[in-house]
Parts: sequence; structure tokens; C-alpha cells
Amino acid sequence: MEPITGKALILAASAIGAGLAMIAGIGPGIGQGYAAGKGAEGVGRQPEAQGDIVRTMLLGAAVAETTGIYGLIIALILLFANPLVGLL
Amino acid sequence: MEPITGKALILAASAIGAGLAMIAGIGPGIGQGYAAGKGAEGVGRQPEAQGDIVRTMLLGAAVAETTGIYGLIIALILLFANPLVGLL
Amino acid sequence: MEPITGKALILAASAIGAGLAMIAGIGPGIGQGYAAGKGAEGVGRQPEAQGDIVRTMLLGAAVAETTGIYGLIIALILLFANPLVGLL
Amino acid sequence: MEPITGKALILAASAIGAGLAMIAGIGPGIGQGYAAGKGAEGVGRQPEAQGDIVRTMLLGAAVAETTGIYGLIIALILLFANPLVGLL
Amino acid sequence: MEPITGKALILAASAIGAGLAMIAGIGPGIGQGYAAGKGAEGVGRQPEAQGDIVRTMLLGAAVAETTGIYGLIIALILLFANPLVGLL
Amino acid sequence: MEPITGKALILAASAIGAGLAMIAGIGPGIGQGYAAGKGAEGVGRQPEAQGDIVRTMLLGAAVAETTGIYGLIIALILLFANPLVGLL
Amino acid sequence: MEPITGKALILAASAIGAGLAMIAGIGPGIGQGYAAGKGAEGVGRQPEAQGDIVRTMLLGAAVAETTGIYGLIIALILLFANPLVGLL
Amino acid sequence: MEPITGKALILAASAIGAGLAMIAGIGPGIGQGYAAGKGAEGVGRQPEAQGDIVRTMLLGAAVAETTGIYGLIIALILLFANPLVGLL
Amino acid sequence: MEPITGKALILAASAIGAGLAMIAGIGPGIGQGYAAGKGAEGVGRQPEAQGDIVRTMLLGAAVAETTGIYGLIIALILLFANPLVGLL
Amino acid sequence: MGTTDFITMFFEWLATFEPRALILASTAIAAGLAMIAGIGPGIGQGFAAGKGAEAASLNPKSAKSASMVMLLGAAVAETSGILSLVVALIMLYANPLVNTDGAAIILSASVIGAGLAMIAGIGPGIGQGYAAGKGTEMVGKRPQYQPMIVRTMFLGQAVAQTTGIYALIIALVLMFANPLVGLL
Ligand code: NA
Ligand code: NA
Ligand code: NA
Ligand code: NA
Ligand code: NA
Ligand code: NA
Ligand code: NA
Ligand code: NA
Ligand code: NA
Ligand code: NA
Repeated sequence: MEPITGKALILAASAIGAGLAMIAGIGPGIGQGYAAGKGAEGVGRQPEAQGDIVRTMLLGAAVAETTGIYGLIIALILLFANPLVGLL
Repeated sequence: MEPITGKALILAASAIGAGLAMIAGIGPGIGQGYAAGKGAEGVGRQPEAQGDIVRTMLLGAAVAETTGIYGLIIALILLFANPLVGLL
Repeated sequence: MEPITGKALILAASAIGAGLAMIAGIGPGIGQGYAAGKGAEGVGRQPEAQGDIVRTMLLGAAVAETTGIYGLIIALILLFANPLVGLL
Repeated sequence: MEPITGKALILAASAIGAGLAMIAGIGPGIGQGYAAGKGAEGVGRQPEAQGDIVRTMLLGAAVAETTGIYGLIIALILLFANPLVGLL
Repeated sequence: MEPITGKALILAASAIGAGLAMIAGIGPGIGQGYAAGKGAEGVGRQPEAQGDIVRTMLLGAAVAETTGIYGLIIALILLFANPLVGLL
Repeated sequence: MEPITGKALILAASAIGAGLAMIAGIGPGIGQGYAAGKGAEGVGRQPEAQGDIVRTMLLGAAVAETTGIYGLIIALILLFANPLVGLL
Repeated sequence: MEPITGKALILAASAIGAGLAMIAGIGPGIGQGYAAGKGAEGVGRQPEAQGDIVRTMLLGAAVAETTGIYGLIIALILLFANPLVGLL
Repeated sequence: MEPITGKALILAASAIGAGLAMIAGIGPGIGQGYAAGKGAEGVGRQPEAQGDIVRTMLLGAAVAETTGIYGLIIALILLFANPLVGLL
Repeated sequence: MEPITGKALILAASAIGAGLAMIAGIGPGIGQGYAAGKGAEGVGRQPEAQGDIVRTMLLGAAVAETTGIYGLIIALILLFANPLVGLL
Repeated sequence: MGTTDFITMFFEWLATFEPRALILASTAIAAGLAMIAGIGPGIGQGFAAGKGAEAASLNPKSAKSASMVMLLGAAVAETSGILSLVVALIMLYANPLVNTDGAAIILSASVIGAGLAMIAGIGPGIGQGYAAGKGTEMVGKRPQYQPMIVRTMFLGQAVAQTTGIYALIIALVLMFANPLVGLL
């Protein structure tokens, strides 16, 4: 039976930190959904501009994705390349 | 009750981290629902463009899903392929 | 067997602080998604102004990204250049 | 082996406080994204007023950035110029 | 070896309190961004009223800033003029 | 060397309580920003009614400020006129 | 040296409870700000109905204030007329 | 000198529970404020229907108040008629 | 001196759980307030349809109330018919 | 190991309780957390209610079919609220974790994780309610296209439900098929 070490505490906190970081994903989900709705509205109104509308929607959605990716990267670092345990 | 070990603490924190990661799902739920509403509005206004509207709505909703999937993946990693306990 | 040290506590808190900082990413995700939607709507209505619309959308989205970047920077500092352990 | 001191506790709490302060960034992200969307809409409708629209958008966005900067400053103070450890 | 004192606990809690207080900044960020968007829309539509529009936008934004400032003041008090440690 | 007393615990909790109370400021920030945006829009459309519009905007914003002030007052009481330590 | 008593724990929790209760103030702040914006818009459009508009806005805002007041009352009870310490 | 008893722990948790319950008040505050804004808009447009508009606004706002009242009731029960300490 | 029993821990956690459950009330408050606003707008537009408008508003609001009731029920179970202490 | 290691002290204090008590206390908090999902349906269905009232004022002739769509759409938007209620009731009355073999700290954290995961239900509740409201609006305006409008609404609502389902699955795994206790 081994007691709680400092390393274990850091790894436990990393699991929670990874979960917290994913919460950022709320933002792109809402924003890109808004873009999807406006895109669908647009192609209904101007079917001839469908290409332009969808391209702009996807370009804007790609920009809106970044902070969700940042959260994912921080979570993956905490889980798979944890720099904190090395500092101990 | 038997004392809490470091490994147990990491696994406990992983359970909470998995729960937190799922909260990201708020975003796609709101966003895709917005798209659904605009899609329903669109097909009512331009029934002849139904195909284009629904296709654009679904494409946009697929994009809006990703950060919810990221949250799910992090939760699944924490539960089924936990890399943290191996670092102990 | 090494017990929990002050350094370990700071590093554990840094993991959680990094996760919290990423939550800022909700904002740019929502805001830029709104811009994407308005951009898509705009190019559908005024295809001839597509260049101006997309440029304004991207300029505004770049401004909206900053606080997400601030959060990322604070998280990266906490993980890779932690100034707190040096103060101990 | 050094135990958990009062200083370590303050520094650990500072890491969490810095993370919390960054959450303020949600606001400017949403608000400036809204401004970006309205700006893009505006230049599509009145391309001749593009200069005025973009200038007003950027002026308003600068005002909306402040509380995100406040959060960043408090986080940087907690990390790099922590006044609390000196009070101990 | 110096143990954790009551003073240290108060200072640690102050770091977290300061971080929490900054979260108020979400509000002005969203609100002022909305004002920025409406201002940009307005000057596009009525360029001749630009002065009035921008002045009203800035006046309203100044009013919307106050609670963000309150949060900043409470955080600065906790960090630089902490009245709680004196009560001990 | 003085250990953690009940008084210290109350004061530490007061620091966190003060920070939490400031979060109320999100509301007036968003609401008054909305009013600012509608005010700016209004003076652009009806410049001749600018006086009435701005006066109504400010009256409404004053009403919207109250709960932010309540939060500030509770925080100031916790920091400068803490009634809880007297109850001990 | 006096250790932490049950009374101290209750009073510490009361400080945090008071802070949490104030968060309710987000609601009236947003809602009344919305009313302020619509009121300002209304008096711009129908200056002749200013009296009716402002009266309805204030009546509705008074109704919207109540839950913010509830939060304030609970916080004041916890701070100045704490019934919990008497139950000990 | 009396140490922390189970009763004290329950009462401390009740203070926090009461504070959490008040957060429900965000909802009625936002919703009723929206109703106030639409009511003010309505009486400006159709002053002759003022009676009907205000009556409908108040009826709807009364319905929107209920969950805020539920939160208040739970908080008052926790503070003044705590059933949990009796179960000990 | 009696130590904290498992029963006391469960009852303390029940107080916090009851408070958390009430947070659900944010939703019906916002939603029903929106309905109130649209109802007030509607009766202003077609006073002759007041009966149908108010009936639809109330029917929809009743549906929107349910999850607030669910939260209340769970809180009341935790406070007055706690099944958890019986499982101990 | 000095007296200053309050973290170890805290876990030692937790270890003084019977394992069951720790799990049951966590369950009380988790049930409360799960209910927070109710924010979603409340907002969404309220939006639908407002659109229903609006439809009744704009086009009294189609008010009945608009009300039908409002109720149908709102019923779908209730899903996350019901799922959270069911999960909370299972936690309170049939919690499988209290009889699971394993470290109490992991089982306690697992039930809290399950409660946190259910909060995701806010999203589908708001989103589906918005769709219900827009469906109601359009059926009120153009009742002749009701089938197409309602079909699109349902399709979109189904897409909006997925992250709520993911959360439910994670919660059920944590409660009924916990992979973490076996790792110890
Ligand atoms: Na982005
Ligand atoms: Na996405
Ligand atoms: Na920015
Ligand atoms: Na600002
Ligand atoms: Na203000
Ligand atoms: Na107010
Ligand atoms: Na109210
Ligand atoms: Na209600
Ligand atoms: Na409901
Ligand atoms: Na989905």
C-alpha cells in the first residue's frame, strides 16, 4: 500500500485540468451552429449563391474552431506529455 | 475504510475530469438547435430549396459537433485508456 | 516514498489553473461563429461585396480571438514556464 | 524534502486565481465577435461607408477589450509580481 | 520548517477571490461588444449621424464598464491593500 | 508561530465570498451594453429625439446597475466591516 | 491558541453562501438592461408615448428586480442575522 | 472549547446550499426583464392596448417568477426550518 | 466529543445537493419571461385574439416549468425524504 | 510528514468514514448537479411558448396547428430534463455504486462525474426548444408546408441531441460499468 505522493497529486489535478479545458468547446459549438443556421437560411434565399455562402460559412467556422482546439491541445498535453511531473 | 492511495486519487480525479469534459456538449446542442430552427424556417419559406437548405444545415451542424466529440474523446481516454496511472 | 511537497502542490494547482484559463475560449468561439453566420448571410445577399465582407469578418474575428490567446498564453506559462515554483 | 509551507499554499492558490481571472475573456470574445458580424453585414450593405463602419467597429471593440485586459493583468500580477507572498 | 498560518490561509484565499472577482468582466465585454456592433451598423446606415451615434455608444459603454471596474477594484484591494490580514 | 484559528478561516472564506459577490456584475455589464447599443441605434435613426433616447437609456441603465451595487456592497462589508468575526 | 470550532466553520460557510447568493444579480442586470434598451428605442420612435413607455419599462423592471432582492436578503440574513449559529 | 461536530458540518453546508439555491434568481430576472422590454415596446406602438399589454406582461412575469420563489423557499427552509439536523 | 459520523456527512452533502438542484430554475425563468414578452407583444398587435394568445403562452409556459419542478422535487426529497441515510 | 500536509490530512479524514457514507454523500451532490440540465428545456420550451403566442396573434387561422407543433417540439426538448431526472432518481433510489466493490474515493468521484456529465443536457434543451419555436413560427405563417417544416425540425432536433446522449453514456458507464475501479 503506497500513500499519496506529490506526483500522484499532480497527475490527479491534471485529469481535472484536462476536463476543465474541454469546456471551451461550448463556444465553437454555439458559434458554428449559428453559422450553420445562417448558412441554411442563406442558401434558401439565394440558391444561386450557395457556393459563396457555404464557403464563407466554413471559413468563418474554421476560425471559430481555434479556441476549442487550444482547449483540446492543453488537455492532450496534460494527459500525454505532462510537463509538470518533470518539474517535481 | 482503507486509506486512499495515490493511484486511487488519480482514478477518482479522472472520473470527475471525464464528467467535466462532457459539459462541452452544451455548445453543439445549442448551436445545432439554432441551425435546426433556421432550417425549419427556411424550408417553410422556400420549400423548393429544401434539399439545399437541409444539406447546408447538416453540413454546418456536423462542423458544430466537433468540440462535443473532442470532449467525448477526452472522457473516453480518461475512463478506458488512462495514461496518467502509468506515469505514477 | 516521497510525500506531498509545497512544489507538488503548486504544480497540481497549475494544472487546474491551466484548465480554467482555457474556458475563456468559449467567448471567441461564440463571437467568431456569429461573425461567420453574418458573413455567410452577407455574401449571399451582396455577392459583389464578398471581398469586403470576408475581410471585415476576418479582421473582426482576429480582434475577437485575443482573449482566447491570453488564456492559452497563461496556460502555457503555467505548464512550461511556471514562475511560481521559482518563488518558493 | 520540504513540506507544504504557507508560501507554497499562497502560490498554489495564485495559480488557480490566475486561471479564474482569464475566464473574463469570454465576454470580449462574444462581444467583439458580435461587432465583427455587424461590421461584415454593414460593409456588405453600404460598401461606400466601409471606412466609417470598420473604424466604429474597431473603436467599440477596443472598449470591449478592457475587462479582458484587466483579467490578464491580474493573472500576470499573480504569476510574476505576486504581492501576497510579501505580506506573509 | 514553517507551518501554514492563518495569515497564509487568508492570503491564499485572497488570490482565489481576486480571480473570481475578475469574472465580472464577462458582462461589460459582451455588452460593449453589442454596442460596438450596433454603432457600426448605425454609422453605416446614417453616416451623417456618426458623431451622435459614436458619442451615445461610448456614453453607454462607459456606464456598462462600471461593474467590471468594481471587480477590478475588489481584486486590487485583495492583492495590494488586503484589509483581512489586519483583522486577524 | 500561530496556527490556523477559526477567525482566520472566516476571513479566508470572506475573501472568496467577496470575489463571488462581484460575479453579479456580469448582469449589468451585458444589460447596459444592450441599452447602449439600442441607444446608439436610436439616435442614428431619430437624431431629433436624442435627448429623450439618451435620458431613457440612462434611466434604464441606472435601474440595471442596482444588483451590481448590491454585490459590491456585500463584498465591501465582507472586507471592511465583517460582521461574522464578531459573532465568533 | 483557539482551534477551529463548529461555530467558526458555519460562519466561514456563511461568508461563501452570501457571496453565492449575490450571483442571482446577473439576472435583473441583464433583464432590466434589455428593458432599458427597448425603452430607449421606443421613446425614439414614439416620443409622444414616452410617459407610457417609461412607466411600463419601470414597472416591468421593478418586477424583474425581485429575485436580485431575494439574493440580497439571504446574504444579509447570513451576515447579520445568522440563524444557523443559534441551531448549534 | 467545542470541536466541529456533525451538526456544525450540516449547518455549514446549509449556508452554502442556501446561497446556491438563490442562483436560480438569474432566470426570472432575465426573463421578466425581457417581458418588460417587450411590454414597453408594445405600449409605445399601441397605446390604446396598454391595459391588455401590461396585464399580459404581468401575468407572464408572475409565471416566470415561480422558480425564483422555489429557490428562495429551499434557502429559507435550510436557514430557518432545517430538517437535516433533525435527522442526525 | 462526538466525531463526525457518516450520516452527518451525507446530510451535509444533501444540503449542497438541494441548493445545486434549484439552479435548474434559471431555465424556466428565462424561457417563460420570453413567452411573457411575446405574449404582451401579441395582445398589443391583435387585442381581439387575446384569449388564444394568453392561452398559448400559458400552455407553453406550463411545459417550460417542468424541469424547474424536477429540481424542486429532488431538493425536497434530499431535505424531507432523504433515501440516502437509510442506505447507510 | 509534518502536520502541514493538509492534503494528506484531508484524505486521512475522508478515510475515517465508512466507504458507503462517502459514496452516499457524493450521491447527494451528484443528484443536485444532474438537475442543472433543466436550465436547457426551461429556456428552449419558453422560447417555443413565446413563438406559439406570437403565432396565435399573427395568424389565428393556423393557431391550432402552430400550437400542436409547439407542443411536439417542446416534447422533444424535454428529453435532457427527463434523462437528468431519471439519472438523479437512479442515483438516489437504485445507486449501483453503493454495492460496487472498489475504492470508495473512486466510486464517490464517479457518481459526481456522472452528475457533472448530465449538465451537458442544457445544450440540447435550449437548441431543440429554439427549433420548436421556429417550427411553430413557420407553421403559423405557412401551415400548408407543415409536414416539411416539422420534418426538418425533428431532423435538426435529432442532430442536436447527440452530445446529450454522449453525456448520458458517460454517466451510465461511470455508474454501471465503471472501468476505473478495476484499474486499481
Ligand atoms: Na477562434
Ligand atoms: Na466544431
Ligand atoms: Na479580443
Ligand atoms: Na470594456
Ligand atoms: Na455599469
Ligand atoms: Na437592478
Ligand atoms: Na422578479
Ligand atoms: Na416559472
Ligand atoms: Na419542461
Ligand atoms: Na449534436
